[in-house]
Amino acid sequence: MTFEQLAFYFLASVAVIAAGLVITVRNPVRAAMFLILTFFTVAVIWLLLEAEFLAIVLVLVYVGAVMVLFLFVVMMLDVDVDQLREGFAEYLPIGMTVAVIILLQLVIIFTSGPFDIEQMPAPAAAAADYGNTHQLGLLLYTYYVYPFELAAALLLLAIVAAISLSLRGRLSSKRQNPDAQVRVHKDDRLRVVKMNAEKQD
Amino acid sequence: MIALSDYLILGAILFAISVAGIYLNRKNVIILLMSIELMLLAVNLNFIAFSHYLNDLAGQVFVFFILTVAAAESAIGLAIIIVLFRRRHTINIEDLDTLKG
Amino acid sequence: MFEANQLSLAIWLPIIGGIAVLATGNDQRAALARIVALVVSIATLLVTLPLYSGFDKATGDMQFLEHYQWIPALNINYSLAIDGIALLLIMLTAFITIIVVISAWQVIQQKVAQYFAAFLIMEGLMIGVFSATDAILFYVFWEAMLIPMFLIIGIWGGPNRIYATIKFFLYTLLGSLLMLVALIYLYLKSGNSFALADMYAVKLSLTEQIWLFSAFFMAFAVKIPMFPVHTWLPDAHVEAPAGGSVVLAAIMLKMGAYGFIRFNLPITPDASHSLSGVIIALSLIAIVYISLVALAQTDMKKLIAYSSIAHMGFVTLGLFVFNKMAVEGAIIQMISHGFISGAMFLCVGVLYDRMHTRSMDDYGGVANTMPKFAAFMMFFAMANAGLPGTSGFVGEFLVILGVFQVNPWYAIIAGTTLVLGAAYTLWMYRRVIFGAVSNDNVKALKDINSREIFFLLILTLSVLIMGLWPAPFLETINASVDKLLTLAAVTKL
Amino acid sequence: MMDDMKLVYLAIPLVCLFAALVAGVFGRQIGRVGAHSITVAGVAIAFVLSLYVYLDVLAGNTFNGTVYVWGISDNFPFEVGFLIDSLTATMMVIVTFVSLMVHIYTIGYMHDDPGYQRFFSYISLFTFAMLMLVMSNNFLQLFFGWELVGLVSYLLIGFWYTRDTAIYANMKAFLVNRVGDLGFLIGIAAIYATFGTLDYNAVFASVPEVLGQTIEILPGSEWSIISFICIMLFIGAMGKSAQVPLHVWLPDSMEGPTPISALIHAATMVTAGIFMVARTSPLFEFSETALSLVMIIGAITAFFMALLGLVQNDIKRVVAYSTLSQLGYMTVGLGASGYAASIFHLGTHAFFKALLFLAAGSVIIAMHHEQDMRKMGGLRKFLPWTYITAVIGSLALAGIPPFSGFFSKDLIIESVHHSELFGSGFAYAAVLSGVGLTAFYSFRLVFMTFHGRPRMDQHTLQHLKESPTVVILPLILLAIPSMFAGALFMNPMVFSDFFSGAIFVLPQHDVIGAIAEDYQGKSGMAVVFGFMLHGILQPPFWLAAGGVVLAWLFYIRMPELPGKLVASVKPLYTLLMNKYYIDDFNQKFFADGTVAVGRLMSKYGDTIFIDGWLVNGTAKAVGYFSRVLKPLQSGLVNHFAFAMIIGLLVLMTWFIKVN
Repeated sequence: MTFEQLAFYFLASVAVIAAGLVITVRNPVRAAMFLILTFFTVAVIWLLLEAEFLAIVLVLVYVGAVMVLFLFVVMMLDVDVDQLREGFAEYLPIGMTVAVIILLQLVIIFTSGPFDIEQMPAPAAAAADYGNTHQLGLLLYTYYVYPFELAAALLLLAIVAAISLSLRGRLSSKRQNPDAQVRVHKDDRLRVVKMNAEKQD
Repeated sequence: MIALSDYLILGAILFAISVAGIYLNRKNVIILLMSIELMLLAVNLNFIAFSHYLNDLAGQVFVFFILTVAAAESAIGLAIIIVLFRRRHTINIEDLDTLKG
Repeated sequence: MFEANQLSLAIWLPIIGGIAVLATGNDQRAALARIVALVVSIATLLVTLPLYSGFDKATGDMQFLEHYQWIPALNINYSLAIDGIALLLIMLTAFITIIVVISAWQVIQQKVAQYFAAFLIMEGLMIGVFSATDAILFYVFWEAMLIPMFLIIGIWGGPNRIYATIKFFLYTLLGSLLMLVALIYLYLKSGNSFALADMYAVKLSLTEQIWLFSAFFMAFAVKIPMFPVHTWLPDAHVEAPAGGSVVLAAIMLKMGAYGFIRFNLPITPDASHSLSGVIIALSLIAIVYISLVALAQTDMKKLIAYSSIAHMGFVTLGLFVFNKMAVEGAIIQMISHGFISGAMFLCVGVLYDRMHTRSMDDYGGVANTMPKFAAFMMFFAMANAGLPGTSGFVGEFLVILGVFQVNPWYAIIAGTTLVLGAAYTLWMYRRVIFGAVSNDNVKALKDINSREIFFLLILTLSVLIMGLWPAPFLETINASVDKLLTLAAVTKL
Repeated sequence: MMDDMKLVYLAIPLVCLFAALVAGVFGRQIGRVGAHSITVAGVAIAFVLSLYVYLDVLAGNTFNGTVYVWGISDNFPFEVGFLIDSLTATMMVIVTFVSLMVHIYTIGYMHDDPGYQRFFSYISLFTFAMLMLVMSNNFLQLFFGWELVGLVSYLLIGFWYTRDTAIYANMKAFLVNRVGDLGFLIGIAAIYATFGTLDYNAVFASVPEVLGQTIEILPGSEWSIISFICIMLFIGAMGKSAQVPLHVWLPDSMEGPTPISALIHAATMVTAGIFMVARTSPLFEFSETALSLVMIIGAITAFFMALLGLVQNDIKRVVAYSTLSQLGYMTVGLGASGYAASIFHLGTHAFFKALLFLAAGSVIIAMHHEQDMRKMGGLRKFLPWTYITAVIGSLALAGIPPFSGFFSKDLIIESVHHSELFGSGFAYAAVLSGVGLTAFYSFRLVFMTFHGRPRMDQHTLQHLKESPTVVILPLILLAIPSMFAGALFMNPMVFSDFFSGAIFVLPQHDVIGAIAEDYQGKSGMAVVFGFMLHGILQPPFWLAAGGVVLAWLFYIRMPELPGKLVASVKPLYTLLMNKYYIDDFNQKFFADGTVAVGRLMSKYGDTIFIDGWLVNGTAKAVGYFSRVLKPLQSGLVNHFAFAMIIGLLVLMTWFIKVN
């Protein structure tokens, strides 16, 4: 067993156990923590696959930003955990059944031949001056430049959407409505009432 | 050497776990979102493994985009959860059945 | 430049004009919206005039051809052309739109710009339907036309408008989807061409023809509407504002018959012949049965709607006996019905504006307070009953003469409209207009103003001219009908 | 010269139309005087020009030409044109003369009516329509005029549109006429299908070519095409000329103002059917079936309607039923191929019946719009002119020589006598007994109205006075031809070949020729006197005289007799009073029945079956299935997710199975 294999199996088992804990622990904070652990281990596995850039991105973006966001939210909301756990056991059998069937099927497919080491040997290690980030950058900024721009726009949109969704304006704040102000008409402001003069008693 | 199938099976296990997570935590939206993240992670793993074994960077580009989308999705998803909690004081999915036919 | 694209001009001028009307903004600038709408509608009529003067009546071929690529991948083209039949219908459309704009001048007070814009855009789309010679272009115009009408009924309609619009929309959509299927089938059969001329040339077996005929029939029969798919019309008319009813009755119903002329007869001639018995039977049922149903109505608009169905029965009857006189009569009936039904709905609109009820029981003795109106309505009622000297007579007369040559019984059954048509029209007239003043609301009625006189007078003159001298109309369609009958006579087996 | 005449022909109807339009559209601006001036002037011009045309035709000039092409369909030009011959010219003179009289009379009769201008507009329009009808040279234009007179008749019966009875009557008139028009239109269609043309002369010229042709209307029974055409045309005539069973509208049409009853419902429009049959004599002559039908229908009308005239108490209705009966006479004459006699009777009848109606109108004015004869009596002292003219009219109607009605009626009776067609025996009996009845009811009218002791209330009695000059003048002008027209025109119109260019009679049907044989070689006055002498010796005269005497006996001598007689034949009287229950039957069966069927169809066909079952049924079916499937949509996100995952599972399983 080479070091790589050893590392892989170790990391894989950590990832699987952590993932299992994500879905079973009571406390959402802990779940988030285990998810972070999963991400970390998987990032290292990606390193084994020579995807250094994405491994770093996964750690920086996911662990650094998204999971922190998760933690914020979990802590911000005063959630009654017990109530949310109701029926956990009730759905255990069916959840496990479906998961196991899916797993079995996938395993059957993956071990059926074409993905064996014989059929698909690992590529030779890259040259010393090979830069995964460099190559990815070349591809992203040339061939995939439009999707890349779109992704950027999507992120911007997500920021705007998230802010506008969660921004709570004060209901009592007095604001101007310029549209209505422009459209206002003389008759709306002033009413000339014609009436006969009445004698005061 | 580690076979491609090993990576794929790892991905499959992670995927299956996240499926089970969706079933088990059917009330807690946050855990649900986490399960979805886990699922995406499993898929990403597959992409990168294929990219490596086929020696084609397109797979990694794809992962890059999936990460982008997933980040955007979880940002908005969490924002929605906050708004939801503010309105309903719960994040129990079973209370959210306005789409009921 | 305009010489080459007259048809496009007639289509897009009102559409762009309609958008311009929309741009005038909200109801505070309603006056501007009205004027722009009137100018655009008149300009459209002026644009269609050169079509008539430049039209070569001697030939039945398509004229004023325009052809541009639209979606080359599917061989869909923006191609326009008209023959005499389409020409008359286009001019009718432009004419009626002006009337509608004038008639809505003071009546519509809410969302004015949108109302006029809807009509102008619809006008352009309807002209598009009449001039498209590419099946997909036709289909696009055909479906797009529904949207403004849907909005007109749905926004400015009566209390039960939602039911009526949905019924209207579903009915027509059901038919037109089948038409799309038929068009795609023909596209595949004709070597990937949506051009009507290519579809005319396709060889088809009788079974294929019958299927295609049925698909087209569903689309067009709903539109006409023929018995038994007619029940959307009374509801739509009842709920529509007066202008909507006018356009619906005057032009939109003609599209169904126009579809028969453009699609069923030339594309599936053998099926048309073998199924003509069914169509004739349905037409005769429409004439007799619907007239009887009309007798039972108490709602004026419903009654006129039913009378429209009965009159359109003459159109389908005339088209499917394959006799030239009958076909010409059917086309004349289409034009004439455009004037008369439009006028009748406007008359009801005039009353509705004042009384806000369409039930005949709420009226009685209107002639006492509105003598001028009573005179106009008498004229249109008589035209509706097919009195000679009005346009209503010409079509019915030619159809009966033509049909008699095929089978006397058809003519006799169709002729009962002479009695029944007069019965329901005059009964309505009697209950609404004649008699002593029945209640205080009638007593307070004011006679029609000069604007109302103006548009009723224009329609009166149109009906009279067409009734006393239909020669120009007949002359325009003569060669086109010859061509149509030639196409319908050649077997495609 | 010819072009000048064309202008004249064109001017005759158009001047009436112009006057009608001016009076109708600008009635308020030109005022009452303006309205009657322009319309009277219009009709007067038309009358003078018609006379000129008549003289021109007498001089031998006929005309047949197109005014304009109405439209070309199927390469056949439908034309609007004029055919001017002796028949047309005669009709033109009659129409314009009676119309002129009525116009003048109306000035007095409608003096206080708020719809004065409208009325003048209508009657001028009517004159135009009637002229278009008689001057036509083709069936299309004939139909145009035919329908247009129907329209004006509708408008005029409903002139007082606030009266329920009036607007009931006008709709009834229009619809019953439309039933006839349906037949007429089918007849025209058959003519076009058979001859390929609608032009009179072209059609008549090719009649012999189609004699053998048949048409299969009912499966298995072949009809001669000519018979079919003629019967259909005659159905049209039955509507317009009020023949049984389409006569029901005419008595009700008396709801219109009296001048209208005179002009439209006595003198002109109702004779359009007679005119049409005479005009199409070249067709009818070749169908003995049709001629027999015409004769039998006419005979039924002549006799049974005269019976109804006996029991009416409304002065106008008596005259109306007498009109029906006289129209029956004319129809019988047509059926016997005595076209000339019928047209002759049409002319004399136009004069004396218009006279009677106008006289009745004069009485009605004097009685303050009371029309019940039981409340009249003794009026001759108060209304001397009216009385004299009414008596002249009644004498003419009763057929007492030398008044005009005698000649024309006797000619018809003689024609029937000579006819050998199927049904002529029955017809002869009917018209013969009709003569007695006619004399009886017309003098019953005279005696009840003008003689005896006054039965009106005091107020009316004190205000009785003779009508104004504008009313009396037309009475006198109409009384003159009522007296002399028969004697003057019988020889030149009937016994000469005056109508030979317009009316066609087969030699074997030539009843007029048979009558004329007796007077061969005699000169004008000798023929008239010979005919009178001959007539006095015949039963019709004695029947007429007997009728007059009986009326005198019943209503002057022994006024208690009618009551006793009525009591003794109570069922018959009830039957007559209810007009043979035909109106009730029509109302119940046709009118109410049709509406009831319409309601049923509307309710069960449209509302319940199509809308309820088919349309809403489809919607309900969709709704039902959606309700069945609804629980699947729990609205819970995780359920959606479960569904997705299970779907994924299934797809994957399938994928594995395939590979």
